[in-house]
Amino acid sequence: MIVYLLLVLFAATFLVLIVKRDEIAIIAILFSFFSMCYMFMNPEIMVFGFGGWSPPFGIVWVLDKLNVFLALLVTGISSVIAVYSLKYIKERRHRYYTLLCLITIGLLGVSLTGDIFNLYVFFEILSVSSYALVAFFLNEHAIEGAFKYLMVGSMTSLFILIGIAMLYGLTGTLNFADLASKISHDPPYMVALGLLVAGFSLKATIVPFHAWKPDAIEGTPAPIGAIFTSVSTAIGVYGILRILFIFNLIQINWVLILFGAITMLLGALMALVQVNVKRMLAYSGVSQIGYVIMVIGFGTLLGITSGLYHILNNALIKTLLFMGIGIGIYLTGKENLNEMGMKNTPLLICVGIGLLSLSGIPPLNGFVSKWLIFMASWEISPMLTAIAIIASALTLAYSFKIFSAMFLANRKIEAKVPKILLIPVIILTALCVFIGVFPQAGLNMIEPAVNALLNQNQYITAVFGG
Amino acid sequence: MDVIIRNVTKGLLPFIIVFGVYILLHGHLTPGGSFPGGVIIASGVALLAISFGLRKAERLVKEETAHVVEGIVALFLVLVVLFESFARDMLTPTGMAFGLWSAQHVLLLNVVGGVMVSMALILIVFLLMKE
Amino acid sequence: MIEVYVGMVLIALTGMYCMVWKKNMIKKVIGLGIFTNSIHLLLIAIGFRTNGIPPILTQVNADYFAMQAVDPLPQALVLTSIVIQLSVTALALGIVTLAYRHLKTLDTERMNRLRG
Amino acid sequence: MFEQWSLFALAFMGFIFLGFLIYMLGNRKSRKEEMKYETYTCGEPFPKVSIGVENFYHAVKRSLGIKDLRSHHSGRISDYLIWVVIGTVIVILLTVVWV
Repeated sequence: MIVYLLLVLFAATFLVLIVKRDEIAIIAILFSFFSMCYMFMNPEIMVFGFGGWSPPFGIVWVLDKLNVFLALLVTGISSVIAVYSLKYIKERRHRYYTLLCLITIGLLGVSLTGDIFNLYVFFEILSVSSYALVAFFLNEHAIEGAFKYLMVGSMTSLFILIGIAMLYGLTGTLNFADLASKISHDPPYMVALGLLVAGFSLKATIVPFHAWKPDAIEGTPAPIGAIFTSVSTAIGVYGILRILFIFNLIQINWVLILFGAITMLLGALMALVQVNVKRMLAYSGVSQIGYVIMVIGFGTLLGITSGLYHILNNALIKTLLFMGIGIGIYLTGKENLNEMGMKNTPLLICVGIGLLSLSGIPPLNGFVSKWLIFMASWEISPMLTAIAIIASALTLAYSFKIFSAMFLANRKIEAKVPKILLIPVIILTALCVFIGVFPQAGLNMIEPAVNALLNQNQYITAVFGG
Repeated sequence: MDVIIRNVTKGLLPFIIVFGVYILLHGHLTPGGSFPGGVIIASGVALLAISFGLRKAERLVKEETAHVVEGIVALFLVLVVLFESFARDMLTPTGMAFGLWSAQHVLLLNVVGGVMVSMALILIVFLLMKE
Repeated sequence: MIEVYVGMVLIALTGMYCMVWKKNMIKKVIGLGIFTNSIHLLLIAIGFRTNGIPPILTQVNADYFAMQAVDPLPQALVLTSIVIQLSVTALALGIVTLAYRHLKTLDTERMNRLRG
Repeated sequence: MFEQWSLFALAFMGFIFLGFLIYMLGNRKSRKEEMKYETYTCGEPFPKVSIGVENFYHAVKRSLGIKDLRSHHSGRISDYLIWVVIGTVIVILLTVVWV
């Protein structure tokens, strides 16, 4: 079943290059999104063994609630971006869509797999296509960002590989469920855990590993920046969560809380002083992931719920903002905030809502997850709540900077926005407002995922029983 | 390149390619398979390109051909997997030790994947040598 | 057996040193290759068994085979990892050539337009 | 957790919309009068001013902490790789010690 989904994406990857029609890639990505919607409706944990091998020996893909939630998010964001890019990318579009299909395969594979080496393979597919997409424009900035990302990224991928090799040497298995039942908490296992967490935290951009992100995003097309700040970070956080889940260590973890708090503040402070739009949003993404990492470190029910909710909201908001600002870049051709003044009412409303939501103003989705985060951190320590509120205030400050530079500037360009660029932005804005007004709808999506994450035995029995 | 390498290449090139094809075809029986076989074939072409220059190598495989063949062969890979999942028993039988015509679809997968790998590597070599 | 692990750590440290401290782009890519190969060595060493036989089931009986054959899974993992390594290296070299075209140098110290 | 929330949010948005409406209605009349007045300085019409992005959070930018942070993001790959290596070592040490 799931094999055909992969085959469709894989075939689309090469058909785009041969037939030179971009619509194929869009249809394939949309197809993966709708099939994930269908999978999401299914209440049980589904296990697919590749090649007819039973779980501990063959590669399995496990569709538990957390995996499917993430896959839904990933394919949804990818399909929105695929539609948007049809107009945004002007040259060499076939190669762009090939790489976009590959990145979707990588994201989907990482989020659905139940085998740790398979996870590494898909992670590398994701990484390699990301490096190529960073270099897409082939100008000086793009090449520089791509080289930095490639060096840092491949180094941490190798850390992940060392961790996997150590785990295999210690336990003799690669399957998540089998690993979970064989793992103990001795120092060698903990070294492997540290290596794996460090490797995934590069994609999630936790502070000492964050430096590649603004540099890479400054040279990319804006929709790819959206993928990096929203979905790719979600994959990184998922990796950390899944590794902690395997080690049965979803409990209070001061390492993550410490790194999360530092990430939150540093990202917001660095975003405050940027002049380039994409760079500012990249640092903003770093800051938002800090919240998620901090609340995941609490290990409580409320903490994990708010963390996953913030991943969802951050993905929606960041994609909306990157796309809205991408329209600005498309119209003006400039990325410096000074030169981006424009006059366009629908764009103003959408980007304005996105910025308000980013900084957590009440009737929007950013507030909902931030409120949950404040409540979760209040249970642990009021100090952490204070840090989160300070970071939130800084977020409001840099959001205002973007808004003022784009829409309140003196020099204004009056330009018509192409419809195909505006429609995805409007859809995402509507989603943001909807989740803000009916937060229970988002919570209903996340609660099964949190339950799946906190219930390790259920996962193990589902994999070996099915 | 100097005379020794040229002459050695002239002599060895057919054998290198035949050895690659052998590794491809026996992937399900002995160590090896699509990737090593493809790499050996591509390394033969790369040797040709290094010793005689790019133009001579392009007489064997053109860049555009490699591009198109790689894409089409990738689609074949999809077809093989589809065929495998629908009609597994129609293919060759399993479990004959050292019998070439065995192991179901693995032979097909190896050949298709090997052609894909070799084309991709030839492309990489050509593109990097053009710089 | 312990020598292999010590050697692996030394090679990995060499690769990391080469990636971190060398200022030439090509040398950084070479360092990446060294680092990767050290991990391949680790993987192979995990599957190693003294006096082992190749993991191909032929005429020998199954008990002897299970006792003596080396673990084939790490070898498959190494092969997969080599493929990934190849694509990463090819992409890195492509990016290095483009960077040389823009910057007219391979020095990474000159590659700091994006900062702050 | 959010039983009353939707009602509140809708009311909130309604109030914002109402305020916007009142603002628009009130603004409609005064807009004509506003056209007549222009700001004059030294006998010349004063142009509309807006703040450039560089000067937006000027004081923050000059403060020592931010300056230090920005100078550490030097854009050199070697620095980033050193951060990654040191960060990994710290993460491993902390996991072994604390967990």
